[in-house]
Amino acid sequence: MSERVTLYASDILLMNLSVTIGKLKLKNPVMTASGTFGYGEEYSDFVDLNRLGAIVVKGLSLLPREGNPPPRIVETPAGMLNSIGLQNIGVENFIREKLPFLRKFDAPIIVNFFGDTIGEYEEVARKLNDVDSIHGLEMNISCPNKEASWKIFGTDPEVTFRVVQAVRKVTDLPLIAKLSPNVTDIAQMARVAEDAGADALSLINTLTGMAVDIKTRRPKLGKFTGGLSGPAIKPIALRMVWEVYKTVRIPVIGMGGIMNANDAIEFMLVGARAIAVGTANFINPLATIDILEGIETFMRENKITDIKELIGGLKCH
Amino acid sequence: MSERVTLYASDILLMNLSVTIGKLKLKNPVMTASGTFGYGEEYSDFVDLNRLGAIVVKGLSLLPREGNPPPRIVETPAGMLNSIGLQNIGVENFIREKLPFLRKFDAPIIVNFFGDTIGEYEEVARKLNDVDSIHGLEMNISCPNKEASWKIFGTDPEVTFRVVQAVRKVTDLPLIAKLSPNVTDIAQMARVAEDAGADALSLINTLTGMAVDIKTRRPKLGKFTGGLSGPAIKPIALRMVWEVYKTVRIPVIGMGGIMNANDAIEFMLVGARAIAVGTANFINPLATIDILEGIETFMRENKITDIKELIGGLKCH
Amino acid sequence: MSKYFRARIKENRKLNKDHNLLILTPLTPIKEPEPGQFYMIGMGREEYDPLLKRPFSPLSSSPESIQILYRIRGRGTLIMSNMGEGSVLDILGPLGNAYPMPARNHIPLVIAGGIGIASLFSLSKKLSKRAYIFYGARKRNELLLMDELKNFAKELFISTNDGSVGEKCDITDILKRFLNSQSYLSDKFLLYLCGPKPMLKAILEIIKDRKINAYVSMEENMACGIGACLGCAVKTVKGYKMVCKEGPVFPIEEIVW
Amino acid sequence: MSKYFRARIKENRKLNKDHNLLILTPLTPIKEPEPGQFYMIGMGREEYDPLLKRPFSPLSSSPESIQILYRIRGRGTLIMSNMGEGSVLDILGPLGNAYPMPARNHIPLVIAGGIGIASLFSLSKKLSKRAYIFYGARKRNELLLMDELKNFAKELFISTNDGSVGEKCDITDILKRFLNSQSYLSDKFLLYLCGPKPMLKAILEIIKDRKINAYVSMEENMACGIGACLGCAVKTVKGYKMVCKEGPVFPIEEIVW
Ligand SMILES: Cc1cc2nc3c(=O)[nH]c(=O)nc-3n(C[C@H](O)[C@H](O)[C@H](O)COP(=O)(O)OP(=O)(O)OC[C@H]3O[C@@H](n4cnc5c(N)ncnc54)[C@H](O)[C@@H]3O)c2cc1C
Ligand SMILES: Cc1cc2nc3c(=O)[nH]c(=O)nc-3n(C[C@H](O)[C@H](O)[C@H](O)COP(=O)(O)OP(=O)(O)OC[C@H]3O[C@@H](n4cnc5c(N)ncnc54)[C@H](O)[C@@H]3O)c2cc1C
Ligand SMILES: Cc1cc2nc3c(=O)[nH]c(=O)nc-3n(C[C@H](O)[C@H](O)[C@H](O)COP(=O)(O)O)c2cc1C
Ligand SMILES: Cc1cc2nc3c(=O)[nH]c(=O)nc-3n(C[C@H](O)[C@H](O)[C@H](O)COP(=O)(O)O)c2cc1C
Ligand code: FES
Ligand code: FES
Repeated sequence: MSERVTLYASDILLMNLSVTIGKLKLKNPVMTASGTFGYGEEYSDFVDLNRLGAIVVKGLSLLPREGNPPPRIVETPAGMLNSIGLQNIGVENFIREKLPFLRKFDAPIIVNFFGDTIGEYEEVARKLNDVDSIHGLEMNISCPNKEASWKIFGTDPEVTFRVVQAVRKVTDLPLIAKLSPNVTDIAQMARVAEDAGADALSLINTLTGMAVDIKTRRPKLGKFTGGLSGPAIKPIALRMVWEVYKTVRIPVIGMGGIMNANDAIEFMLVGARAIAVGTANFINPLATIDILEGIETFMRENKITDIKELIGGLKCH
Repeated sequence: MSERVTLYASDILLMNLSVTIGKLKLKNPVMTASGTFGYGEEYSDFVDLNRLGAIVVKGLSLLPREGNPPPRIVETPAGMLNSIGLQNIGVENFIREKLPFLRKFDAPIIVNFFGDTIGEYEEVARKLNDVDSIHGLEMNISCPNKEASWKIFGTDPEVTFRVVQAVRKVTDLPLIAKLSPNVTDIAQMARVAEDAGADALSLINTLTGMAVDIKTRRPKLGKFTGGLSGPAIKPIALRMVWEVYKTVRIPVIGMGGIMNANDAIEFMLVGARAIAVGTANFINPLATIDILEGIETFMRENKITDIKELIGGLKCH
Repeated sequence: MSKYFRARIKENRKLNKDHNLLILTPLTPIKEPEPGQFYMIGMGREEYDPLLKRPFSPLSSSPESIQILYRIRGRGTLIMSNMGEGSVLDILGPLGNAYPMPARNHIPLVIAGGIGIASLFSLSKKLSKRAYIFYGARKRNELLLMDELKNFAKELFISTNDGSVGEKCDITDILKRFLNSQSYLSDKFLLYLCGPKPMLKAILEIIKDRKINAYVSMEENMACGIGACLGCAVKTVKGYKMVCKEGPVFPIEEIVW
Repeated sequence: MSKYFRARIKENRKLNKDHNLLILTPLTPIKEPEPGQFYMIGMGREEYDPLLKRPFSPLSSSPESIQILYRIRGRGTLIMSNMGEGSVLDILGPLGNAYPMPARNHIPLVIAGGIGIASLFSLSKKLSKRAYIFYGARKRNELLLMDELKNFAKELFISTNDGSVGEKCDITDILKRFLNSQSYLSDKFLLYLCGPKPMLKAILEIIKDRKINAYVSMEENMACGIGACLGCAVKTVKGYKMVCKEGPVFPIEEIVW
């Protein structure tokens, strides 16, 4: 008996799932996607947060934001549109009200944030930088730039460079730039963010879309357009992660329609060092854990002892 | 009895489904999407081609093309990826072998075409321009540009302008520029194509994506990446058609995931003057006719006598 | 006792063209909901279309059996209506807040429009014989659960728009008459509302000058059901609130229409 | 007589863990297929996941009844296996070319690997008692339709990889022995092949020096099934050909492996 236990334990020991994102070490590659996992506590009824590779919280801004008028959500074929409008409680409320809970768990906390101006990005990052037990920052650049007639930051290479560089200067936390997929050349945007000093890249954010109610002739979303997520976008996300992986040297965090371990492994094969689970949380609140266990099973069945064997393991010849 | 018949006939007469695309008049807005309806004859067992608003044939190049290695098709959630690789019989074989059949029907024939160079675009357009019973040209600019290290024509505004202008100069047929959705700013590309002399725009072409077989660790498509089509992309397509409609004055032909009359009407409400049915043909070979009849039913039920009431009829206040 | 569980369809009874009664057997122990709370129900399938779970308020729910009354409205409920005995659904819940119970001196009035009765049924039962129930629908076959409601009600008022049963009027007309005739009790009435927006707005008009308190169960499209996605916002005087977590039940004066 | 029709499931019989027999009743008159032709079968649903139809070769097909033998391979066939009696499927076909029939002096050899038998079954029947049938599978329960095949065959050779029935070897080993023992008849043999790629390649090796003619039914992912999408290309010595239209049956020497 004791031998069997020993064997089993060494089996586990022999299977290494840890990955590093800059100087941040994750015990496994399964993260949550910002905005789909609240501030963590919402899912703590279902998920043992200790088991997650990292928890990425809902995007924060300097001050609380109200968000967009309803309806904010509409289902589409194998996907959903959201126009939450970046509603959030603001960085200070987060630190005061939400962080103490999260801090109790043995999972790195990565804070997603954004701003209307480069200055706001800097200020939020500065505030977060000084807080204990925040392990990384993810900057969402798929949001409107007040100083450039509300054009999306992340769709202009120059602006992307400037905003990432500005944030880089004010924080020494691992900095992840989250790329917008609504661009012609995702590899270019990735290179720019890398050059500006990002430690890692995450992609994809949602693709802009809309839906119309033909009876009322109105957009189904209160704010007319929204972000498409879910299985529908997975092929696009995979392609973009692959292009970015081939272009940059910093780690890539892949997301977009990951519903199960199979999907997660696809992302790792095209080069994702870690993956984030988004819309899937809504379909199955245990999705993160199911995916983690599915990856373990896959590794065991395929005698893969180190998850790094999967990362970028795509065969193209 | 005779009165009822008269009433019914006048009912039909009172319902106007015709739309104009430049100088081309379509008896109804239901077209086929290039590459999904072969050269028309493949579907003539199922569809009375006479009833279609227009038939858009598979994209032609100067010389026949072999296309890509298999697998060329893979299903994705609510969508499919294709990497046909623009296989086609070439413009001369088309004129000789396929056009005589199509000519017999009372539906305008729109020829989709492309080239590796601006020169090839010109040459194909010139050849098509002189042929009887071709009613319009649709230029596919979502294809690689040999003269710019195979970057996609339609992702660069300047190149788009030049190629559309070049074709414009050699043809007086109604010219439709078919836009690529893999761009940051679809409205800009639309404006450029309009400025270059296009009579109409069609969108969207497929979004670039991929899928991976985790057992073999290979891309599921022989050519690695392919174009995503089907219901999955409809929200993105609708948003793009809306943006373009608000930007240009020339007519817009909407497509991308249209499966039924509801979908078609959504596209018309956001501004599409005509719509094209693509992937839906594979799911239901009668899709074009079902959609046409569905639009008629919707108009009848909502007492809409002219389809133009729907075009751009979205309410946003 | 997990809030995420699977349940087997014991029966999926067609009540009429548009309504089914779903009887489920939970496969693991469940937490019993309060009146007003709801479940997010998924089809338990691998396919991704439709993708999201749908919210439903149980008529009753015990570890042995969950009863859901649903109206076939769109794709999700249509598919649900075709699911057979033995199929397994995956369910999240109970979720959201509950109807606050009336104080001893309150006179509860339950006002349901159409399928709104699904949410108010368990409340009516719990209020056994205390509540005046006002229940309106478009036509006879949309008035459901009548026998039970008669039992639960102190008095049951019925209307249909086509007059096929009950009075031919809006249920709000009956309510108005009732309130007028008993205006001296205004400060004792406590209203519980669930139904289509026009009904809710009409009732707001009726009660606003009378200082009558009312709770309303709101509806919004949902994704997560647990306050994580911020998708089910409803505008209130205190800013946006989440129907799934801070609701679905709100004091009516909080809602900005 | 439309090539696009609906058919009701009369029976969806589980043969074993991985295989079902589907018996369909066409709802409108249909065109009868030739051996080798196939149908594109859709789930007849409104949902878009899975999206595409799947190709299947009928065991038999008449205006009264279509029989499909299928292996549960991925999502589509898994869903199909859960569909109940009475469900209605939508079907396109018959599609593609057919196996050319042997000349009078030919000796037909039918060689099926696994579910490849589905495509060769109707041919075997039509060749009544003329064909030597070689049928290999991984294990006993993957060998199907044995009684019928025994009836149709001049002689039936069986192998399984685990030896649970027939010889424990690849079916190609038996074929090789057969051909060796009758090499004087080489120019009379006409082979019909359907099965996994390794089997087909092994057979190609065996026959290429013997000048034996062979037809092979190819498989590719399909979307339209009628030659319109150019999706089901297979490489041939004459360039890419479409499996759905120019195939699925090809002379083996045409295929570029
Ligand atoms: C708290 C709550 C309790 C409810 N209880 C019941 C009940 O007991 N019985 C009952 O019949 N109905 C109930 N509903 C309404 C029910 O959820 C919708 O009718 C159902 O989601 C429609 O799904 P569908 O797929 O048929 O419609 P769809 O085709 O998806 O859409 C039809 C309409 O339903 C609405 N809808 C779609 N998805 C959602 C969603 N995820 N959340 C909310 N609304 C949505 C949309 O506004 C849409 O206009 C309740 C709703 C809420 C919010
Ligand atoms: C002409 C022809 C006749 C066939 N006849 C039979 C038959 O009688 N019985 C039988 O069991 N099988 C038959 N097949 C194979 C059958 O079509 C596949 O097993 C089926 O499509 C798998 O679908 P799935 O959804 O279960 O698998 P998926 O989950 O979609 O994929 C599993 C595998 O099936 C293949 N596949 C998926 N979609 C298609 C498609 N549209 N066309 C072709 N292959 C696809 C893919 O290569 C994939 O690797 C035939 C195939 C062809 C080409
Ligand atoms: C409801 C919702 C809210 C989101 N909010 C944010 C956010 O605040 N910040 C951010 O960077 N991304 C946000 N996202 C994007 C997700 O993090 C993720 O990039 C995207 O949804 C794709 O992954 P998925 O398909 O797995 O959901 C949000 C997505 C959804 C669905
Ligand atoms: C198999 C296939 C082949 C296609 N070939 C072409 C083509 O030759 N030229 C072109 O402009 N578009 C081509 N397209 C794009 C379609 O015309 C259409 O723009 C796209 O599929 C979106 O519409 P859908 O979602 O309705 O299919 C092709 C699409 C598919 C699926
Ligand atoms: S449904 Fe996600 S917050 Fe309410
Ligand atoms: S499946 Fe479309 S050409 Fe064969």
